[in-house]
Amino acid sequence: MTLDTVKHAGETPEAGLPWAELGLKEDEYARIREILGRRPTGAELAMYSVMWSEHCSYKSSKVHLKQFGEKAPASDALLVGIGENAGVVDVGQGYAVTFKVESHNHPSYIEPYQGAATGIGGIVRDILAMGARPVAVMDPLRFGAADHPDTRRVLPGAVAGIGGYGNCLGLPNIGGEVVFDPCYQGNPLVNALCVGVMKHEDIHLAKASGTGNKVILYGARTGGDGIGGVSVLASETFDSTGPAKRPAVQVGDPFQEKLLIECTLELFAEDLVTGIQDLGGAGLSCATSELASAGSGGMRVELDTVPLRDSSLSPEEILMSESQERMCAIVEPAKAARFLEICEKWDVIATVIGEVTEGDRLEIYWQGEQIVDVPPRSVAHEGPTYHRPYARPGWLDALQADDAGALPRPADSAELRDQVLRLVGSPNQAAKSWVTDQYDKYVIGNTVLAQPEDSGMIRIDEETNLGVALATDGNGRYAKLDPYAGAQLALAEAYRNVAATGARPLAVTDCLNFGSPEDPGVMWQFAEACRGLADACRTLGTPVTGGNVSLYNQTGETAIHPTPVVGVLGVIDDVTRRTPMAFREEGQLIHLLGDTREEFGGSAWSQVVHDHLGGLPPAVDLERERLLAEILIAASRDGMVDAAHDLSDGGLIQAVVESCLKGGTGARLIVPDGLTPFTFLFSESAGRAVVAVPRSEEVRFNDMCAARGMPVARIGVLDGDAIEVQGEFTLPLNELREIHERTLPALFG
Amino acid sequence: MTTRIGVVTFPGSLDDRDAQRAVRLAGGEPVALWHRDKNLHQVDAVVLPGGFSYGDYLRCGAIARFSPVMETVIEQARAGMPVLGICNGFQVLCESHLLPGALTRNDHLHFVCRDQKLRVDNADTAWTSDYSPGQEITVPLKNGEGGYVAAERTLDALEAEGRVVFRYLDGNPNGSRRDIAGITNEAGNVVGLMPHPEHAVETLTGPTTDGLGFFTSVLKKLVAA
Amino acid sequence: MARVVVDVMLKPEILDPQGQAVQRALPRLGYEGITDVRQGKRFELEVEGPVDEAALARIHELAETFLANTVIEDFRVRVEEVTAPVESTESVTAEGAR
Amino acid sequence: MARVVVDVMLKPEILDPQGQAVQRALPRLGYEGITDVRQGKRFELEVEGPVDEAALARIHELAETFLANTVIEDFRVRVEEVTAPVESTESVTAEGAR
Ligand SMILES: Nc1ncnc2c1ncn2[C@@H]1O[C@H](COP(=O)(O)OP(=O)(O)O)[C@@H](O)[C@H]1O
Ligand SMILES: [Mg+2]
Repeated sequence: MTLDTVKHAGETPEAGLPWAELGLKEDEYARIREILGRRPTGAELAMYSVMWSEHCSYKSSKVHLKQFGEKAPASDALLVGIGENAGVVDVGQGYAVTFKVESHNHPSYIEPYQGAATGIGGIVRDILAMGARPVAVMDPLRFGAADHPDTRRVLPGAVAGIGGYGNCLGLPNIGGEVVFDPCYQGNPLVNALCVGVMKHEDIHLAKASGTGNKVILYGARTGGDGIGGVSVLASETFDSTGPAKRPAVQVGDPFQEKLLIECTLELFAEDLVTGIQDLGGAGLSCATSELASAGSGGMRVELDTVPLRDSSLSPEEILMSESQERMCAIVEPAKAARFLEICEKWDVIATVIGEVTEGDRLEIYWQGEQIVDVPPRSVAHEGPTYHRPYARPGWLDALQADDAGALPRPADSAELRDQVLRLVGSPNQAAKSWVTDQYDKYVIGNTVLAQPEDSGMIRIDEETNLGVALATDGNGRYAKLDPYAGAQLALAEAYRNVAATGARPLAVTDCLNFGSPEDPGVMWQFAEACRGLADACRTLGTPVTGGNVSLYNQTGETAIHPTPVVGVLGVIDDVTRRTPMAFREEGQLIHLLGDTREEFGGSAWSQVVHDHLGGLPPAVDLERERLLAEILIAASRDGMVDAAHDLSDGGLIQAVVESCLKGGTGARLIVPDGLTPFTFLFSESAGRAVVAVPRSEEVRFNDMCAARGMPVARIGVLDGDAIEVQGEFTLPLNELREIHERTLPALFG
Repeated sequence: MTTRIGVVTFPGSLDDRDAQRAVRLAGGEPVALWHRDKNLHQVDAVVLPGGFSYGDYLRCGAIARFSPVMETVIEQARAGMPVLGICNGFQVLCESHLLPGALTRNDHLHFVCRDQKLRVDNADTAWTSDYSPGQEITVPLKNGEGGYVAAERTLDALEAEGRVVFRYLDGNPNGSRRDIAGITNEAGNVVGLMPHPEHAVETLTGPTTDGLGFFTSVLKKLVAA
Repeated sequence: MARVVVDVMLKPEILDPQGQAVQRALPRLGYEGITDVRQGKRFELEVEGPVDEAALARIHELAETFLANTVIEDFRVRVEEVTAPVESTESVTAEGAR
Repeated sequence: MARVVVDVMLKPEILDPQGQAVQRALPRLGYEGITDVRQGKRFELEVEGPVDEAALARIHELAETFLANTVIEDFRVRVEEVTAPVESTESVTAEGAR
């Protein structure tokens, strides 16, 4: 086996390299040669190919993502913005919060348990790398049709993996989503969100500075995980006798990650870390090049010092390995001994693999020979940028013209009642406890609200009761009908969910799940969703702090629905005043906030009853969303409501059923003047919520709404053990509960 | 002088801070104990908290049992020191043979997290004297391997000697034999259970405050001693 | 009645956190000289009727599609020599190394 | 270098929910004639030096105190005939029933 050193590359300029197999385009390869002034070595090629991949370089998406920064609203709260491992938000009292959502879609399809588990592991390390203690996770999920055999394989595995990893890490799961739609068959979406808390002064960044500082790799040993593509290099070009195929599957070790968390937090506490980066996609290639690129100097790494799980790995494979549970830190020489001591305390393997150098090159050595000598920025931050063509798809006009408002509506009260039952028992609207009961929501002892609630809420400070609330939402059906509006509706819903619990929305993270960017129609959806989200964030004053793009979620020509998943973080100064969603107290009055219109495009009703998708999604009114949030927050602060639940998929009846079942109290509803019972129950107009108002507060509450110009209608009263829609039907709570709760267990056992 | 209650942290312990908080809220002084340290630092009682010690990879609690701190805990427990094992801590106590039986995979094979109703069948142990016999309490339950099993004659003996301390009500969540949620040793100083009383000590974060009684029980007993 | 055993082990290149946890604990327990530990699953299937080629082929298929996750695991099917029911600890001790 | 295998199975009187789950799924998958399934663990220990009586006795003790919980599990220790590394799925197929 000949080692492809820099020297060797210089001497053999014409040697053929498998750049195409590694996914590089001809002009990209030419650019690498130009940057280096010679052909790349195998190791360099491996680094460039993976760092310039769509996943790492955002080459198709970044021209559109730019808007999140350019249009970002002025916000005093943003301490660290887009570009770092995760954004950091000031939540007051000296605390900062960092949060981010990421996708692990493809790995979760191949191996649901490990794919989903390592999705949690990866996002947790991102949060840890910012200097924060991870305090909670969430899991927005999308699967194919609920009764499709592959869903029976993917869902239980993914849920067990999320639980298996998150529970073992000791992070409460405080919310998420479970959505079924045939468009996700073969392309399930497993997104994972983590939130962490730190003091302002603890913020850490991924950058290597200070000549002579040590580069320390710590955590798990490096094995052959997730390096499928790069083994081409090892097997075909340089070492034809090597193992032909490496596993693309990464296996997680949550115990190792738990040790990594505790160890890293102790390293932070003793101020031993100058710069830090987690190892995720692209492994050491990414960590070393990003650390060096963001820092002032260069970096020299002795690759053969990396502790291996599999001694047969080639240097290229070591650079590419995506073995989990590893971190890379930059440490002053005087602090290195103490650093290693703390790692030893936690049984974490730590190795000095190199140091920060004077120059501006990233140099990697293997058995004394130089195999990489590159400008790190060219690898990490100056990858290719594509301006991919995009065009509004031709089919959209017909889809939008196919108005859901024209679908047959229930003919009488009996049919209306029947459709309500079908709705609340449909997989998307049914109770998700089969999933969420597999997640520990109590660990750490700071969970104030968790599923099923509008948002998860975590106490940050036990003395002052400062807390944060988080919700994630995304409706691919709306986005399919109109990606600009769909992205805004996703934001609006998450924002509303946070406000419903009494917290003030502050900042946004997003995971943009789309089909192939090489399809101009998909690219248009992507561009529209970005534009919509950026515009809405500006209006609502909530900057995007970070996120993730997942493209190529498609099988053949068929892409998933465009699915922007939006996470909103809010702050609440006193978690004891949280507003839960349960309707409990008989006699309290139910008020509906907002305007109800004839809006059924993309609705749950149109899907469940007519298997239909067409028309336009509900109208977006961001000023109304902001006003609604102010009302909900003020009502929480002044103790005017005992419960609140936002309206989204399934409309009013779905929300009332959920709140009544949670609180164990029934309701009598009266259809307001000017609305048909059907529209009242099933419309999905945005900007609405229901609240339970104690009688003693009604006047004050109504006055507040009137003063602020918020439409409000008293629609009923909490009473008995059934939901009665006056003049239409009565549904006993136990019948509703049975139908709402049996669906997922019946499907997944 | 406050009463010192040690809470052991094994690698992979998760509910250790929660147990410390519960001790504090009950009026005791929590003392963090480290798995590598044999010294119990003059604590008056010990809590083995929930979590996944050593990843729970071999069997839950199997590796933790051999840690240095457990040498002293086992010795002191035999000498009468109150020891409470919660969830993973219960598993460690069984693996250490301080309590009989074993905890196996839930019969439905899923991890389950829910609020669980229990009956206190023995209100005479070091950790339950603040409850009344037959009292019903609700505390969180969260585990993947919580099915209590033991030989028939061991189960009969536990029943006969009144050593079943807690039983599941309203549905057995994991297939435990005879609905057993927690047991005690003959002396009544060592108690283990799968549910998590330390997560039911504040109305803000737990379903109830029913779990506080564990900690007030042991504090009273120690002050009286 | 015959017993067919299916052994399922993680592929050698796949991380085995369980085996590693056991191995790391060994020195503390005073065991030296064990250089690697892998932990896998063992299925014991009691089969009615003769275990002929066809039956074994079916079980092989079962192992491949259901008992093992061949993305990360290898498996092996074999007819168990011992046909007695699983030994109690006592008889195991007798059969053990002593 | 030799391999010692420790098989650990739940005692027959202990409920085996994993084995039962497999068994319950069999008819749905179209498998008949399998009357019982038990799922246990298989440990593969790579031992340095000769696996003599003394070494086996040590491993037996390790199994009894650590690898198995004899309250609920039985175990068996044996030296593995095959000394090659775990087979890939391909070679297993070859070794299988066909
Ligand atoms: N995969 C999941 N993980 C955790 N919580 C979930 C998951 N799916 C749904 N939930 C929770 O169930 C509740 C109901 O979900 P959903 O109806 O989607 O909420 P909403 O419509 O308010 O966004 C919420 O509290 C949500 O966080
Ligand atoms: Mg909601």
